[in-house]
Amino acid sequence: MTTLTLTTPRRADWLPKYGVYLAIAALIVYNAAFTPYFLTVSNLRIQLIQVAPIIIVALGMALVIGTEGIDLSVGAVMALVAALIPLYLGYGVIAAVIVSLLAGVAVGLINGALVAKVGLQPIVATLALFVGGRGLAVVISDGQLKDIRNADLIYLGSGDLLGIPVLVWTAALAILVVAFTVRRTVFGRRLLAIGGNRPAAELAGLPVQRVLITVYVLCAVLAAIAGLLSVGRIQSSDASSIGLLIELSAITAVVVGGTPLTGGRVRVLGTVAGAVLMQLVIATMIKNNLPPSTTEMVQAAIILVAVYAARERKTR
Amino acid sequence: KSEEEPATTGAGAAPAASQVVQSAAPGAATCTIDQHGGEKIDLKTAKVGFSQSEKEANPFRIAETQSIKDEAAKLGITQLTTANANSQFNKQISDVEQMIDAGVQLLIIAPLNSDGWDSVFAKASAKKIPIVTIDRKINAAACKDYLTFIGSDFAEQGKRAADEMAKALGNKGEVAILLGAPGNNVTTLRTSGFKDQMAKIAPDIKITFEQTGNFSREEGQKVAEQLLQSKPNINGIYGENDEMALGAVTALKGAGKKPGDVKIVSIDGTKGAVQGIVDGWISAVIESNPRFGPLAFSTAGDFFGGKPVGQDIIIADRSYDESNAKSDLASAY
Amino acid sequence: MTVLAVAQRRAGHAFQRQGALAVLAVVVLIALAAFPNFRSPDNAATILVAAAPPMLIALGMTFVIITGGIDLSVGSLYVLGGVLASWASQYGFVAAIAVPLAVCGAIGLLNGALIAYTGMAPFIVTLAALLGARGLMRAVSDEGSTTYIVQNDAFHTLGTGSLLGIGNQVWLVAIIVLLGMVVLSRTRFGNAVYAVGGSEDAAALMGVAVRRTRIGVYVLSGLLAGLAGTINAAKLGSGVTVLGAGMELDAIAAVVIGGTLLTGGAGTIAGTVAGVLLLGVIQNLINQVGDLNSNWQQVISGAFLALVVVAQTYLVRLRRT
Amino acid sequence: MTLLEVAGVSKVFPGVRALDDVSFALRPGEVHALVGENGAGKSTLIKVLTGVYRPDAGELRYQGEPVSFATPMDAQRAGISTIYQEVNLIPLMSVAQNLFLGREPRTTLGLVDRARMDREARDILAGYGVTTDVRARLGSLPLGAQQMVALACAVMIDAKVVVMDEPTSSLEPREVETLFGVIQDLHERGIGIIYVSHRMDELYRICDTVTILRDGKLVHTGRLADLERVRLVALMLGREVSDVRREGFTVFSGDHAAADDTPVLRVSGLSSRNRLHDISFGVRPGEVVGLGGLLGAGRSETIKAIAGAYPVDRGEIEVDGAPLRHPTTVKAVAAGIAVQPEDRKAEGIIPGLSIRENIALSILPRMSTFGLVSDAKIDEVVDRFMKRLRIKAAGPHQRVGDLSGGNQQKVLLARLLATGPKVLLLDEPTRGIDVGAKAEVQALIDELAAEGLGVVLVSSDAEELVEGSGRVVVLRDGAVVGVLTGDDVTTESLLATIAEAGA
Ligand SMILES: Nc1ncnc2c1ncn2[C@@H]1O[C@H](COP(=O)(O)OP(=O)(O)OP(=O)(O)O)[C@@H](O)[C@H]1O
Ligand SMILES: Nc1ncnc2c1ncn2[C@@H]1O[C@H](COP(=O)(O)OP(=O)(O)OP(=O)(O)O)[C@@H](O)[C@H]1O
Ligand SMILES: [Mg+2]
Ligand SMILES: [Mg+2]
Repeated sequence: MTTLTLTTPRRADWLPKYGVYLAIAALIVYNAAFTPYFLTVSNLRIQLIQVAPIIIVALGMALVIGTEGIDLSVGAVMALVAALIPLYLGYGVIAAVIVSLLAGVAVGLINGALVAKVGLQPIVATLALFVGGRGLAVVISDGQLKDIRNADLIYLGSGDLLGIPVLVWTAALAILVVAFTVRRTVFGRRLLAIGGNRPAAELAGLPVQRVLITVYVLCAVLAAIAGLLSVGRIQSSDASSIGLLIELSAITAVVVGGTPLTGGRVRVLGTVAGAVLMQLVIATMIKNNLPPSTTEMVQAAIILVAVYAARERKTR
Repeated sequence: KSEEEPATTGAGAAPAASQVVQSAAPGAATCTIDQHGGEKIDLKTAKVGFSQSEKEANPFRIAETQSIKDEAAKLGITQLTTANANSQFNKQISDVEQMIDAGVQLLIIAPLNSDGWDSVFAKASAKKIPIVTIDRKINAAACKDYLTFIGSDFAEQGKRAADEMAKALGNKGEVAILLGAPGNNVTTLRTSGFKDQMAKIAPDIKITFEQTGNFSREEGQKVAEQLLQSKPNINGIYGENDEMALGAVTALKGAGKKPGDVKIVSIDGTKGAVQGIVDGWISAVIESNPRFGPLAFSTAGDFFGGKPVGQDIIIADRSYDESNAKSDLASAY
Repeated sequence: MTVLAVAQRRAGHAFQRQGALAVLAVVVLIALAAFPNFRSPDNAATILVAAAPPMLIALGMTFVIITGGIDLSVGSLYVLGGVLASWASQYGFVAAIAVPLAVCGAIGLLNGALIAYTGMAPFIVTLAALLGARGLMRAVSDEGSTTYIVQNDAFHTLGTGSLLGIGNQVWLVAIIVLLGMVVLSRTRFGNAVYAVGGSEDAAALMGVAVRRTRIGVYVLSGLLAGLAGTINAAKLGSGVTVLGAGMELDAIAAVVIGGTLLTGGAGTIAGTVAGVLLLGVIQNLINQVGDLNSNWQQVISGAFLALVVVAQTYLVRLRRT
Repeated sequence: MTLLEVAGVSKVFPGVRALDDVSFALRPGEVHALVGENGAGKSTLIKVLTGVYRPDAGELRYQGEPVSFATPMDAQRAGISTIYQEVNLIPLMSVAQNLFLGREPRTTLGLVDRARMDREARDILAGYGVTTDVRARLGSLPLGAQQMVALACAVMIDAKVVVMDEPTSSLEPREVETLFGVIQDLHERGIGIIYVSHRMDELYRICDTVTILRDGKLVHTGRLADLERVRLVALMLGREVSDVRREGFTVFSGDHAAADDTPVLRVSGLSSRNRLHDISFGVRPGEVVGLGGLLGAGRSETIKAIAGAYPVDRGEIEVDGAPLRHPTTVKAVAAGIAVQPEDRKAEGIIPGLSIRENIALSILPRMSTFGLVSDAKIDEVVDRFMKRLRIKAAGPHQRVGDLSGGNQQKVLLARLLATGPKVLLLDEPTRGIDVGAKAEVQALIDELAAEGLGVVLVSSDAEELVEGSGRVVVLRDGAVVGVLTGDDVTTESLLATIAEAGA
């Protein structure tokens, strides 16, 4: 009896926390056995490069989800950034970076104001920019895909620093910053409190509106960074296709990583693991030359299994 | 301030190559206004509706819409309404139905999909409105459901791409296909044309990889990266459009390959891809000419004027390779 | 509480509920004045026919959202339903309707069961179903390259025919919407839907079969999405595979514009009907303006969406003071 | 014969043994009191009886048969109906819909017969002294009326057992009398009643039997009349009878008037929408000002308006001489106002966060340098307050949502006190708190006032209000109808003022 009560909660705790890592391990083992050239540095490199932008976006999404929100406009932010960069790249990469960040701030302010001040539901507030943002981006870019020849920008997206892609460094930095923000800062704690119970946070005197707006700005800025780096990586700016459907990938990564959509909790490393897991699934499908039908059904199954394992169990 | 355009692509305003009809094969089916029904009208004063399928966000669609508008302006047609379905098929159907309600007398449609036009045909034939479909064909009866189709033969494009690929590889090697959007007729035909021809002319070329890049450069690059990593021995990549091929070029650069290490053949004929031939990364590009304006309106003019018009007007697409890439670069779109 | 106060509150509720209807009326009046082509009866019929499938999807979504859930899989189920209906039409009228409903209903059941029994978030379960159903659709259509042609005339007529000048499918959808209203407002199931969305814990403690209700709404949503695909296939005459992207978000937007709270517990079908029609009319108006670049169209749609929702929020707030 | 009984039930939550080998029996027609400190396990026992929780061990018997209820619905069908501690109805649905949820009368077509439902609901509620538009949303009713609806809901079905978990905590005196009438009626019809309350007077008035729980264990069960009041309290708290007798039941010192004349809080002409009209009063440092009135009098709104959480149209608020213009919650807290809301679950605690995070919530800037939180500082504060308020928990990292109601309340108070406020606004601070904790909270209020804080106290417990406050401002329909001062602060004059104003 006593042993039972001691072990049961532990097992119940273990799976939700580490299920996603277990799934990653299982996929790696499978690939090591069946996919040629899988356990190579070049492969690690490619997977990391491809997943880096998703991780960056997912981190921002995790913060928003921590406040019991959601941000559908991240793909539109990437498109806006892609449209703006060619216009300012003539002044050098710094100008392009600044403009990208400003675009992120602007979108974040709009989303944040709609959520915090007007009081719209996050999904609706960000739906407007999801619908209109990319259209605006394509208008700005005149529908033209533009090749990027600025070496500095290409370096940001495709270059290496100390043998590791700049893109991966950036993602790593973003992970550290977000993890630190959530765990150690006043802002992080407030964010979780707001997600946990907004009226209570308000009565406790927290600057709820300011925190919410900041969260949406952060999310959009991270998306803008992802957009900037993606432009450098693809070496062209295509407002119509960059970041298409990335909001769903990001949300999936966050949720598969064990962050509940009900707010009040953010799992930063889980989010990273969630993104990596989905990347590995896609890579496995491509490398084994499976058709889209199979890929999609397998993705669906993996999302369900991962979220099932990570779900909150109610005591009964 | 935008980035300086390099001189090579910015070179002047060379005349855009307009479409040429491939072959007026003798005995090919034609259609007259008597066969189709309806009355003779003056194109200049006619109400014309143009329904575009996808956003004007890639060179092909931009050039196509622009060509229709330019030609209408040139001919003095003032009552041209345009709509864009933004890749939503149901929207395209209701766009066209709305045009019919508004009383258009000629419809030019760039269909998103080849099937599913029954309700539109029912409505248009009740008012005897001729429909000219461009770039993608509709699976229905010409001269009855619709007037005529003007466009490329996508399977033929795939065949020609296979010819170029076989030539570039010397009839042996491993080839990967970057597929277009799944379910799209263009994808289906460019794939089957390529595969059939390859099996016929170069059985030693193995197609070992087929993954969709959704006609986008980013996804083309991602898929190509995975491909190059797990199949380092690949010799050729067939991109079902230029964008994916250019994505593959970026992937090749990232993987440390040199121009020509992996042969790339693609379809469309955008400036970027033709420039890719000049730079040595791409072996050949099969053109798919989007400038439908002149041909579409001249066909309609002939039809309203009582002359017979072809039911299936296939245009002659050019191709680019290293022999003509530099000289013809300016005429790419 | 005074009679006056009661009357006032009633009026307030009605206003909140009919906010979308009011906006719709204003937009339609402006359109009637500004665009001669908008006035034709044909145009109205076109709008209604085009709104028929989204109306069914939004109807199911309304039930789901009132329980506090969300269903992202409807777009995929819509395409899947159309493909299956076209394929099954070779086996007759009944098969053409029964097969898509059975499959889409089953996927709805799976959604509902997972949500009700495992406590997983509806957003993520139905997101998985979005992928899974699309995968299934591709699997039954050779990766989307095979388009099945409708081979049953009776079935085809369902989509193309009309009665008293109004398309068959408009009649069908109108009947289903009316039924939906009755179910939501006049049955125990309807009350349970509101109760679950209002407070799941309280509903459970008060003896509402929470799980069964949850499963019920997802099955309903799946069935309606499948039926929407089916009538659309009947209209198009084939099982087009390149449909449905973003359909779920359109439906959610329509429901929200209609005044249904995403937090659950409140909402009406009349509002949803107004929401769907509003989106349809806006689309129609953008086309009436004519020469608008496709990208501008999206900018305008987005701005309009924000405008309507913000306006509604303020209207509701105004009412409270 | 027993109607409902359990033998040897245990229930373990992560980190807590909420019930440990508890046995309990209820006979027909019996009103059985279930008492114990906060967190003793009363609610848990009830939830085990009604199928919300499955016990880890033990047997449940109903009418002599062993049973196992899978869901609350099963229990309800079998004839056990429950009024849970927190009002558990659906605020967005109409009163009538709530009342008939799941058993709506239907027409021959199978559709809900709304007219009949509304009519019957009106009749039933009239029997409980509730006259309200049954088609109004339940959430628009005062809490007390909601509680009466819940009661009607529970009694309406053909129950053999009715369980009431603190039903009177949000009822006003008149409603309490109605409730007791209902209980009397049930008692006569041979229905068994389990009654949980922290109010001793009530227990002795209506209950036959008592079962006392402490820390999840059964400590006593027997006839209530045989048990002296002090002894009951002693058993509950696990202390000696002599200790309890010495300390007494109320700990208010009775001296709440302050000498200092400059008010720390001054409210003048406060008006808000249609709810508050020209409310003025002042609180001097060291003074406890009570806000009296019936439910719906606008006490909560007054408090929220001062705290910046309810829109103010006109009027002035001054804290320590400094005007608080366009108050927002952020400004109010910064100015030194701390508010404890009435509804702890919805507006007070953050259930998913730990005790520690909850306590530190309002003082994060002080616990940090350059936006970085110092855990050491927080631990020190949390530790201090957990000790001072005697918060019973597995540790500072336990989720607040898993605590018992009383301990949640203490966590909330700790958060307020941690801000070092000048003015405390307490809305029903002792609602749902056991005698032990109640005394602690009351002592704390005294102590804080003595330290120079201004306290505004709202309480539906007239005795508490009168004993705890130096002055009582009586509200009705959102306006001040009287102020009791000095020797006038008595229960009698309070009730008289309320009644007079009502006449
Ligand atoms: N769902 C839960 N998960 C974990 N612990 C719980 C849960 N519910 C109750 N507990 C714990 O079980 C113990 C008993 O709680 P219970 O709510 O039964 O107390 P109570 O006697 O009703 O107190 P109160 O008078 O404050 O309502 C407490 O320590 C509480 O923290
Ligand atoms: N006449 C009324 N019309 C609409 N809502 C009312 C009315 N009276 C009370 N309410 C609502 O009922 C709820 C409870 O009333 P309120 O909080 O004002 O009571 P109170 O005087 O603060 O008493 P207590 O704090 O003891 O509950 C509030 O949400 C209030 O808005
Ligand atoms: Mg309790
Ligand atoms: Mg109150």
